[in-house]
Amino acid sequence: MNNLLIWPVALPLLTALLALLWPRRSNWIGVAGTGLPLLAVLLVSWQVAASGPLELALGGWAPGLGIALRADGLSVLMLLMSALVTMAVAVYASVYFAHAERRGEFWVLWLLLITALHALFLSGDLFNLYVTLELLGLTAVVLACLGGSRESLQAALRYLVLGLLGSLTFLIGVALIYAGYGTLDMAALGDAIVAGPTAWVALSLMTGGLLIKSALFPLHFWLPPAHANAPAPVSAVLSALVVKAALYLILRLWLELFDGVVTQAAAVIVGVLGAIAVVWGSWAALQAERLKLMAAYSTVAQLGYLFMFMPLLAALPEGAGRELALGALVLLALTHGFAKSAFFLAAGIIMQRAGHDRIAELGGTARSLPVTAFTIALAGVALIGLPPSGSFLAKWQMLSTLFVTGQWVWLPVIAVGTLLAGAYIFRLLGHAFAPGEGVGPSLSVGREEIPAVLLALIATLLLGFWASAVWELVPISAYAGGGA
Amino acid sequence: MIDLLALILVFSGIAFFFFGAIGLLRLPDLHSRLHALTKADNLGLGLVIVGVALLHGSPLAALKLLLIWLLVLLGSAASAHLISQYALRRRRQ
Amino acid sequence: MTQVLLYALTGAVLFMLGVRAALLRDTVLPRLLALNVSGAGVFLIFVSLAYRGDSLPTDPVPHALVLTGLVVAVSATALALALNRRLREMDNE
Amino acid sequence: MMSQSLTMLPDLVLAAMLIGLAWAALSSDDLRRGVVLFIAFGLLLAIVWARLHAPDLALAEAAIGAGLSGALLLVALRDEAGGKETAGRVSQVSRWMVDLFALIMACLIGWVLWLTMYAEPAERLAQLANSMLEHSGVSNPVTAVLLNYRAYDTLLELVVVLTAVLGVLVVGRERRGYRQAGPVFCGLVHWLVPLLIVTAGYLLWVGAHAPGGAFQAGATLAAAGIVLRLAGNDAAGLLDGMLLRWSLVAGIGLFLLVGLGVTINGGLFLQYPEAWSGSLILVIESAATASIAAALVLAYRGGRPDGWLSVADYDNNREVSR
Repeated sequence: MNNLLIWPVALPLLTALLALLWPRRSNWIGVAGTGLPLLAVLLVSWQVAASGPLELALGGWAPGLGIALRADGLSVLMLLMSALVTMAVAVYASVYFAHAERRGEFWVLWLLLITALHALFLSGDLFNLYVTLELLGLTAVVLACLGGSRESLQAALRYLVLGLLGSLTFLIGVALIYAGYGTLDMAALGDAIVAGPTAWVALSLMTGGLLIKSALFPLHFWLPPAHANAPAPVSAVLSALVVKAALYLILRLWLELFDGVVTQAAAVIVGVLGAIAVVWGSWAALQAERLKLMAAYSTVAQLGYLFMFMPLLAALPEGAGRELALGALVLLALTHGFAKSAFFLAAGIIMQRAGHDRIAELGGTARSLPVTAFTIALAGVALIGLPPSGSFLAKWQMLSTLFVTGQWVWLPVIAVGTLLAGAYIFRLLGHAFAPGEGVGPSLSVGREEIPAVLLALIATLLLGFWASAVWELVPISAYAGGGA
Repeated sequence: MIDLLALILVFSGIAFFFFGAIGLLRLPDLHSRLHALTKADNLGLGLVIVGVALLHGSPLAALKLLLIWLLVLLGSAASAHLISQYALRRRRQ
Repeated sequence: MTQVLLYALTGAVLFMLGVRAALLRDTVLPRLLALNVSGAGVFLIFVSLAYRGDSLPTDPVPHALVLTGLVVAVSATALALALNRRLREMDNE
Repeated sequence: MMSQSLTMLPDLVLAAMLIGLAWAALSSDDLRRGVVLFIAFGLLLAIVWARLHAPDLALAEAAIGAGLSGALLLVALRDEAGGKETAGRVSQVSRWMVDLFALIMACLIGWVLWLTMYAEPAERLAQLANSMLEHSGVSNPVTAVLLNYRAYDTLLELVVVLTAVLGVLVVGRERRGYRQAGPVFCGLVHWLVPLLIVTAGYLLWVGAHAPGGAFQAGATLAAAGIVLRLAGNDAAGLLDGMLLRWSLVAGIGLFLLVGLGVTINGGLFLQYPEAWSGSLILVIESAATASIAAALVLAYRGGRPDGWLSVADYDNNREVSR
């Protein structure tokens, strides 16, 4: 039981090696290798919920000299999201890639991506985080260019180069931290870091690097082409999980390591960028002519909401109020993760049946692919933020935090963003439910449609009803600097 | 006394390197450049290595240094040969 | 201590030189060169932190981190070059 | 004062040369020139590492940073020759903005470094790492950090290498090989390749107590492969088919199995029993050397070899053999 925390990392890695050695069995190995870590993650979450944060000092060395893995409420929620989303997407991908020539390599890289995500969410060491960030970036790049088209290669290459710039910037921040505080262990740093030039410069460098990776306006330009041109299962995890990983790190740094260093001014800058991202991304999604491009722009917008929480969180003193707001942020991130992956999977199904994803020519989708159309509608509910979805509750909490902190200025942004989201979703639904022959006739429910609709149901119903669990888990913190 | 000798050897070796580099920059064509560079560098390195071996004093280290010199000799001879061969082939084309 | 500071500052300058070139260039190979120079700057900062004068043993942790970073940098460079090459092939087809 | 500035002189020269070379490499419009200058920069950096008492890094930089990166960039130049280079215009204003930004950031980073250097005699982790050395199973502190204290980092780093190589394999087919070399080069290769292999074995072995280790050894072995390929051996000494897959997997697989294996009698992940740690580290390093060398050579070959079959190929083979 001591080593519980290594299993979410070790299992996908081990199965990735098996998939590399037995390419012909890779479909089975891939799905099993996604399912086993899910079990491990469920065990970890159960432990954390029952008995508080977990720590594993790798190699038996005291954290500081060695590396510690840590699981607390925030990381468990991210792990659960990534394990559930990857499970559903893996089932979908086993159909999507059933006859693809390179499916052997796909499954290896897929399992390595899961390894990277889980390693990142569990890591308690700054340099180890750099390694996991690089691993995540490289696996995402290779998966994104599996389609092999010119556009996807070009987007993947740009993503790679920018990602390298981002992680180097993060690394120089880590170097300054090591220079100033002499350790890389995040728990020790949470106690040691005090406001001062070292902390400010290091934090801004690390945040800058992570903002590139999480595609905050104006550093978002690489995201739409990369996400829109990847194969559908890959787009789903890129949009739902990979960008969230960088966001998770920003949260960790701002709220727990550098708690007390972050100034309101810095938070407002990030919030303003987030607000611009919301409006610009939603507007671009409304203009988009292709379904997947629309989904990618919508990701830019939804990430903007998450960054708009920053000034709110910075304005609140540590305590119950801030935990409510943080819970809302996490809930919004989770809802978006499930909804967007469902959306991309549905888009992939439509693209496979119709051979294109031009929104204007999607007439007849609802008749020939009723389940998929239903998935899009459900995911749309969550993306707009209508009840009973998790994002509705999250936005509601966000509004009440606005009133508490008196930051009224953000109100119109939320209103405009929600209206625009409603507009682009209903525009899409209007085309999909219109009569027409855009998608070929097929009434059967494919195996690949089920995971998509399940993901959408999680986003709209489950997270809405079980939101209180999120708010209960978030305050369980492994780092002394913040949280509980 | 040995130290002084060693220093003289090292510095004269550096001087060879220096003139080799000047030759590389100033000489007109590829072959004479190669000639200047490889000759001067091999000799310069040899002098530096003898000097360093004297400074260090242990026979094992001297053996290692000698090995380094032989490897560099082999490498530079082969690469000079390859470069000039390539140049000749291009001229013929 | 001044040597350490000298090298650390050199590292900072190298990092920003690389970032600057990476932002200003718009083709892949020069950008990769720039990012590699940037990485070297970061590594130089790490290694200068590890150096504690000639008498004390150095801090091995930054050395190991830099070794890890070096290998990561080479891997990423190799991947970027392969992608770039495939794009070139597509251009020429 | 005089003696201080005299001992500083080599450092000043080195630092100035580093910056000068970097500037020259990055501002050159001729790509080939830039790459060659970058290789020179890497070699100079190796001297700096030696100067800062980091011999492990000096070896690694010369072999990996300058050597293999340089080789990769040089063959990439060969691809570049066919394509069209589009030199984009950057407006004067944004150039000024970027320059200003770079200047400010460099000053800020330098300021923080200056502050931390003079704040207090920094202890950091040096004392701890060196005092635990006797429990680590090796006497080279860098190897102790890499394969014991922070072995998890190294494991993930090997995964990074594997990912990058899979990416190279997925993207396209390998480059054309080179023509058979002439007698002089062949003679050199006959000497050089065995020597490189012996050197790699030596570096691997000596890494436990002196500068060296799996990465330097792997890079040296990869250099042997590259030399072979340049001499006309297209496979660059690599195995084919399933064996290639096994050699890519070996390092990570053994690392992971050892890490999990030691948990059986109650230890934590990667907590080697103290009596065994020296041998376990050597076993892991040997497998890692093979995997690193295979990966780096594949990266140099630049794509998937014909022997790298896809799942579809395997299916077809089975049908044919029936």
